[in-house]
Amino acid sequence: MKIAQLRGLSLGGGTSLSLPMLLISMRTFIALIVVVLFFSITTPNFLTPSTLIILAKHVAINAFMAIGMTFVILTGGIDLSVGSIVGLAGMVAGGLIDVGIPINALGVTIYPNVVETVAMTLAAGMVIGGLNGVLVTKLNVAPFIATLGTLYIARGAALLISNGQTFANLVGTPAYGNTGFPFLGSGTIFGVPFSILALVVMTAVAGYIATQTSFGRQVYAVGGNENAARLSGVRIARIKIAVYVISGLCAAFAGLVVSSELVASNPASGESFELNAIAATVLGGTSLMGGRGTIGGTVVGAFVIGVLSDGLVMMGVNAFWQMVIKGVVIITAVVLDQVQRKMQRQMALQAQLASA
Amino acid sequence: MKIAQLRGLSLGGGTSLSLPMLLISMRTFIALIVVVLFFSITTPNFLTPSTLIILAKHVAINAFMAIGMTFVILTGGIDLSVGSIVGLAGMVAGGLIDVGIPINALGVTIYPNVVETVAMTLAAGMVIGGLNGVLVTKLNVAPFIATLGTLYIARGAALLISNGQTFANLVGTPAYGNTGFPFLGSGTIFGVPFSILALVVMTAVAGYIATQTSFGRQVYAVGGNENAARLSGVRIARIKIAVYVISGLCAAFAGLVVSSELVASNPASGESFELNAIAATVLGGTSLMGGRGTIGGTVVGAFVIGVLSDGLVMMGVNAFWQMVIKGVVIITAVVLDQVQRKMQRQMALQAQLASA
Amino acid sequence: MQMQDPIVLRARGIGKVYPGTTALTDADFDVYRGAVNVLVGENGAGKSTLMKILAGAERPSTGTLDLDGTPVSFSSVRQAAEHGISIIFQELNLCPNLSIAENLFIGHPLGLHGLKIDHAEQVRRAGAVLRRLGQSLDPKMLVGDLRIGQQQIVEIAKALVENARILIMDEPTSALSATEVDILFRIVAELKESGVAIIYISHRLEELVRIGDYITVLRDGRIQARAPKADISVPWIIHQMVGPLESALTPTIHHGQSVVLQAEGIALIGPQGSRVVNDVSFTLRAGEVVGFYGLLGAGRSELFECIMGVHPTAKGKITVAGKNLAGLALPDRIRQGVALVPEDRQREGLVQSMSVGANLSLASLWRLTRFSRVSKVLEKASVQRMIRSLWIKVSTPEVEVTALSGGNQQKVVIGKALLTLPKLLLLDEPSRGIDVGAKAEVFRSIRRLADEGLAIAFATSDLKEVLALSDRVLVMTEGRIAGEFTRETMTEEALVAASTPRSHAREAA
Amino acid sequence: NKLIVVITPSHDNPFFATEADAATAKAKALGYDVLSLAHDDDADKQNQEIDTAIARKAAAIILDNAGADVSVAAVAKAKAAGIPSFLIDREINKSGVAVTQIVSNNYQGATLGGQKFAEAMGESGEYAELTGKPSDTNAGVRSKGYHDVLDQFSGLKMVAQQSADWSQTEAYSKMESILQAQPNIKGVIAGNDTMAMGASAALQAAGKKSVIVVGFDGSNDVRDAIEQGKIVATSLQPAFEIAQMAVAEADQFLKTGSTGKPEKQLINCVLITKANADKLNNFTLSP
Ligand SMILES: Nc1ncnc2c1ncn2[C@@H]1O[C@H](COP(=O)(O)OP(=O)(O)OP(=O)(O)O)[C@@H](O)[C@H]1O
Ligand SMILES: Nc1ncnc2c1ncn2[C@@H]1O[C@H](COP(=O)(O)OP(=O)(O)OP(=O)(O)O)[C@@H](O)[C@H]1O
Ligand SMILES: [Mg+2]
Ligand SMILES: [Mg+2]
Repeated sequence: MKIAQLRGLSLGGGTSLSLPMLLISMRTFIALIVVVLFFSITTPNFLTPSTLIILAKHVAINAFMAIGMTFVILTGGIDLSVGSIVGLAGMVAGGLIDVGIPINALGVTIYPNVVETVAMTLAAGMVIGGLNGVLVTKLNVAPFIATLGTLYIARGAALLISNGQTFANLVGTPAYGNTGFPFLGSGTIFGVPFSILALVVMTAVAGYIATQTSFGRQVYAVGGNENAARLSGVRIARIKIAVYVISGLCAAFAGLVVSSELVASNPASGESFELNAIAATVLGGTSLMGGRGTIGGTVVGAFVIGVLSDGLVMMGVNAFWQMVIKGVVIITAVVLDQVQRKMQRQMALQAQLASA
Repeated sequence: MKIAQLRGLSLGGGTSLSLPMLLISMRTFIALIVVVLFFSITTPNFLTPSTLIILAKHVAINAFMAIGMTFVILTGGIDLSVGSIVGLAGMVAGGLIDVGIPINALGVTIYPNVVETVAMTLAAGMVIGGLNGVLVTKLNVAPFIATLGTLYIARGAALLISNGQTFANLVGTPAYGNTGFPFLGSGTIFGVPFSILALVVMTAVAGYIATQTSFGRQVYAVGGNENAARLSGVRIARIKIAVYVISGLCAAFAGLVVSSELVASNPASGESFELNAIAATVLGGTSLMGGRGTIGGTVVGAFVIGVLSDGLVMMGVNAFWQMVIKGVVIITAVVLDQVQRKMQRQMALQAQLASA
Repeated sequence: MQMQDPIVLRARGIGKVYPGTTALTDADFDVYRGAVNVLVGENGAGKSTLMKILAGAERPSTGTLDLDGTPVSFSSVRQAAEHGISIIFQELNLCPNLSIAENLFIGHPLGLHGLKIDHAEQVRRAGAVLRRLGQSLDPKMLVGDLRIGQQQIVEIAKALVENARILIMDEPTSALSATEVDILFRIVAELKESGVAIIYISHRLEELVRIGDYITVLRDGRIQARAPKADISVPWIIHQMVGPLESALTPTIHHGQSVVLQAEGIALIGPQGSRVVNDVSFTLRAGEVVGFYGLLGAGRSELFECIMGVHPTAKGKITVAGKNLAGLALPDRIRQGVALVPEDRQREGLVQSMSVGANLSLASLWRLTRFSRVSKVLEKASVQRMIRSLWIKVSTPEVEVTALSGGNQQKVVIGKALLTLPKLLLLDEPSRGIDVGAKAEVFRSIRRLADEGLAIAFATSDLKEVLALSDRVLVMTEGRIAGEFTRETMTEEALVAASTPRSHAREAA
Repeated sequence: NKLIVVITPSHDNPFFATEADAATAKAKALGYDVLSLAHDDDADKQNQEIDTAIARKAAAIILDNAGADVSVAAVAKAKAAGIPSFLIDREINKSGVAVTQIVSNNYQGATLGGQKFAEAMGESGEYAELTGKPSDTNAGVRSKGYHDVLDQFSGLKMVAQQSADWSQTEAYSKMESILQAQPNIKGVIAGNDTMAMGASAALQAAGKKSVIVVGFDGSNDVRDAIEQGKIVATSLQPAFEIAQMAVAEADQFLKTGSTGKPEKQLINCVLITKANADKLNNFTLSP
């Protein structure tokens, strides 16, 4: 069922069902299966439902960011600020729960309930994303630089919120009506962890947006040829601002889940998460040049990275080797992708030649 | 004298002397002067020769990497691995000095002298750079991903060399003839620190390469339009591999200077240095799209970042605010650049219109 | 009922300055309803600029637009489209990663408020408009997989689906075959019938007199002349554009000089597996100008690219001036005296971020380098010489190449090839988007170079051009050489007959 | 006024924030100007900050350094420039460069934590260890302290050892993965409190509330967790006290030319358990 779904979602690339595209996204999927098989054999307890659930939970956090990142990269941009937004979101949520909003004039403090807290936190992420978008479009700053700037700004802001302190024990106070925050990270619905359900829903929604809505197709158009898109009447600025807002939103959501799992929020959390999100997106077949890629592919990419790092931890591989292996796998996956694409093309040519 | 030199070097853009280009690179320079003036007034002891020398030494390390990065970015690539190469280079040099090269078969250990150590370390940096280049050209991996992979690989390798330990006290042993390593970081020639002289020399050489040689011209062409460059007989792969090798070389040199200053090498050193190098390059007016930029501009950009961070440290600004300010400055500098460029263009058009 | 104003759009006093250039000065332009309004002028005269202003892609520096009697100003193409103005740009503007259907509707996708695109309906309508243009393309094909001529058709289709009241066509036929041009003209006639105002730009003057109703001539950014078609003729247009013209070229015929190029059995498999170049053999002699005529997709570009060394997988033996090129990469072939002027100057010809001078010298840096330093003296001399000999309109060589008009940019690409001092010059559609004056200059240069002993091959889809310039014509069809004609045997009819593709079945039989 | 420069690792860890605040407060009380800087455990940045101290002509430097070996040259440079350094929390691998090195005895603290851990485990069972950033000296020292105690008990078996880079988030996800491979673990011993907090959160989420967790540092967060029974113990490094001692000795040194104390001063850690947790606040144990 999941395979079918991923296939369905990976048909974005601008065309409907085309065989090579299908094979390519299936290939990442095959790589995933190989990695899973490898760990199943080498590592005790790897292929158990509970391990896979934990794995999916770990993947989810990276996948949330990677899904947002996919939209940005599809337009040909990049978002380096997502890791910092994770940290900032945690601090916003933690602050709202532990400290509330003090209204000095009245001498009272307002404690928003969890739904409001979540909404405000997501809004904060969207504001940073919007800032990125405005910088990129209205002020014409290269995405790499604009989001590098907000990487520092958001991280600084996260640290300043609590002056570097951790907000601990985010369970809320029944008297203030703000309990329930840990649900995002450790709650379950019908036995399935909330964050996994959230991943499924987010994948489906994002996949729908990318392939079925006019916004989604315009995202691809902007990435494919911005000038052409503009001259075809696509409102470039609007589309670009939107993708950064989506990315900020997704990153803030990831930050909420991280804080909720830890039942605490640390301003340093999320450091260098952006690299994992970008890696997942690219492993999933999205081109950094923009215009090509799918949400389904990105989620598969996130799984490859997640399976790898969890599997290595479970095998007890030394941290230094883990780093080397991660680098090698990122490169190999992309190289294989290139090589197989080429081979496929050549095989097709051979076949055609033979039949001619 | 320095201004004149920077002007001379900043005329790269593929063309000789053109007024707008000159003004733009002068503008970054003016920004630099403003920042320096600000700190001179607010911070005691800022504008003293000794502080400025220290400042230049700090800038030099970032500038070494940024100069190599400029070549890469001019071709439209990016090199995320430079920070890891700094760490790796330090460990290679440290290992050669402290441990030597044990030849197990003979039961002896060879201790290269400092010049050989430096050469081997630079070679190691060039090998990583070459790996980047081959991945990008021969295996067709996007530069961001290829160098993200080598970021992990080189860092993992740096950690594995000593199993995470620091190589201490890199003064060498007179009996082994391998003393003298600290000179790179703290030696002086005619009273000028070696690393500052190295910066001047590297700037001049790199500027010459970029503007005067056929290699430099081809770098700009590849970045400007790779297809057209290929059809004009530019060997794209060769040029691209060369720029990554240069970048690896420059980063390894930065790593040597860092280790030499500390008289010790730590495998974690250089973490996230790549962001500073990229920021300096872009502040200096190099376009991330490739094809536009100058070495002189990059060095000025490195100075802006260096003056800012040193100045803020001297003023005692809180580390969290420093982060925010750094983000704001990076963005503001680029935004101002854009805005002023636009204004300039409009003014020129107005004038033209009036005269017509 | 009130009499309808025959003029739907009035542009008054339009001026446009770009840094360093004044593209338009005080131009007045009237667009008539239900008529083909032709705009003609030399390269760089300002035609495209005026059209971009009408279509909202550029803002005028001065002047006003008046649509149906109300003043309007557009800040985007989208706004202009909302007023019923659409445009086919001179340079292709398509998203290669999207399908034909998606490209046609990307600005205004069909479906429920953008929440659910009706892909099926888009494909259906795209198919319909493609059929109307005489194409059997699958609307689900990616635009990036199409040839440039097919892309131009998509570009036209895109403008047609918008149902505009004013349709601007900026050189829509530059990559189209004669049949395709005929179909386009039939559609233009239909649109005219239904009251659409058409603005038409082309350098093919026969086309203009064939379909134009009102002719406007632009010269150096100013309106030079205006007239209804009935009152004028081709010589009048040329006169208004460039002033009196020198006598046409009369090719001198060359025989029996030394062989420069010997090509045997060149073959190339295209990305889609077909034999794009299929066992092509021919020779070129010094001083000879050989035209390669054929329809779109006949494989001429790929043949030239094989000779240049662009495709490492190409088969066959190529000898230039007695030297076997086997195993030589493109840069080495340049040094052996092969030079190519590619078809698409934006994508393959120019480095947009560099100056005119740097572009000109780019392919000959190896000649201009002394001790790995580019000699400023040598470079400047070469560049100046080329600017003079090709009459490139530029104040100094330091100007960025993008600031030139299309035709002058094309001359830069040709100049770049000539600076490599080639023995063999391959020109792929050298006159694409070049005005009469520039064309004559380029052709004169080609003849002169041939007289100096170069062997020249040029590809073109323009019959007149191939007849005027060639000593010999090779006609290509479906990757093969389908016929060879000398000056004695080359006639329009013969060339057209040879270039018509035979069906695959008959070929196999 | 004379200037004292306080350099510590990043203040996003409450331990170092406390250290910096304590030193700053004490120095201000003694009439000094203070410049408080953070080096984020980056030796190069620390080196540049010491340059800054030299440029600002500081009277003294209070330093919690970025590495026992990589900091030697920087401290020596300060000394050469006539600025005395007073090291806190962590030592450097060279004597005679700093005036004093007042360090918490990481090894002793780790043995305390190890003993408490062994005791709580009932001297038998499987356990996991989360170590700090591998390139950091203290990560090794603490791990060694733990093992010198734990390896003596044949019943105790370490089934997983992973670095979580001192980070709460990483400790959480590594803990979750370790739990999958090793579902029988009875205890987790962590190289610092943030990792202990992360591990504890993962254990709580997995419903393994009886797993024994031991940390290191003595932060308020862990104090609260100890009081709630989620964490068993931590070793308090008296950061506040050490920082203030260093400033007092610096003051003494600047006024008299001598501190009257030996260079190396080891301050022992104190084990914090449920018994004394209520007396802990901001790395200070009230009597
Ligand atoms: N973006 C631009 N920047 C600077 N100058 C420009 C720009 N676009 C056009 N120009 C200049 O404006 C003038 C008119 O150019 P335009 O493209 O309108 O000519 P055209 O009549 O369409 O020529 P062609 O037949 O070659 O297409 C030229 O001199 C050209 O150099
Ligand atoms: N990028 C491409 N992808 C797939 N097929 C291509 C591509 N480019 C060319 N072809 C195929 O190669 C064949 C020859 O095309 P080509 O453009 O060389 O023809 P041509 O004779 O040069 O025509 P033109 O007049 O357009 O220059 C066509 O059948 C076309 O389908
Ligand atoms: Mg034009
Ligand atoms: Mg062609």
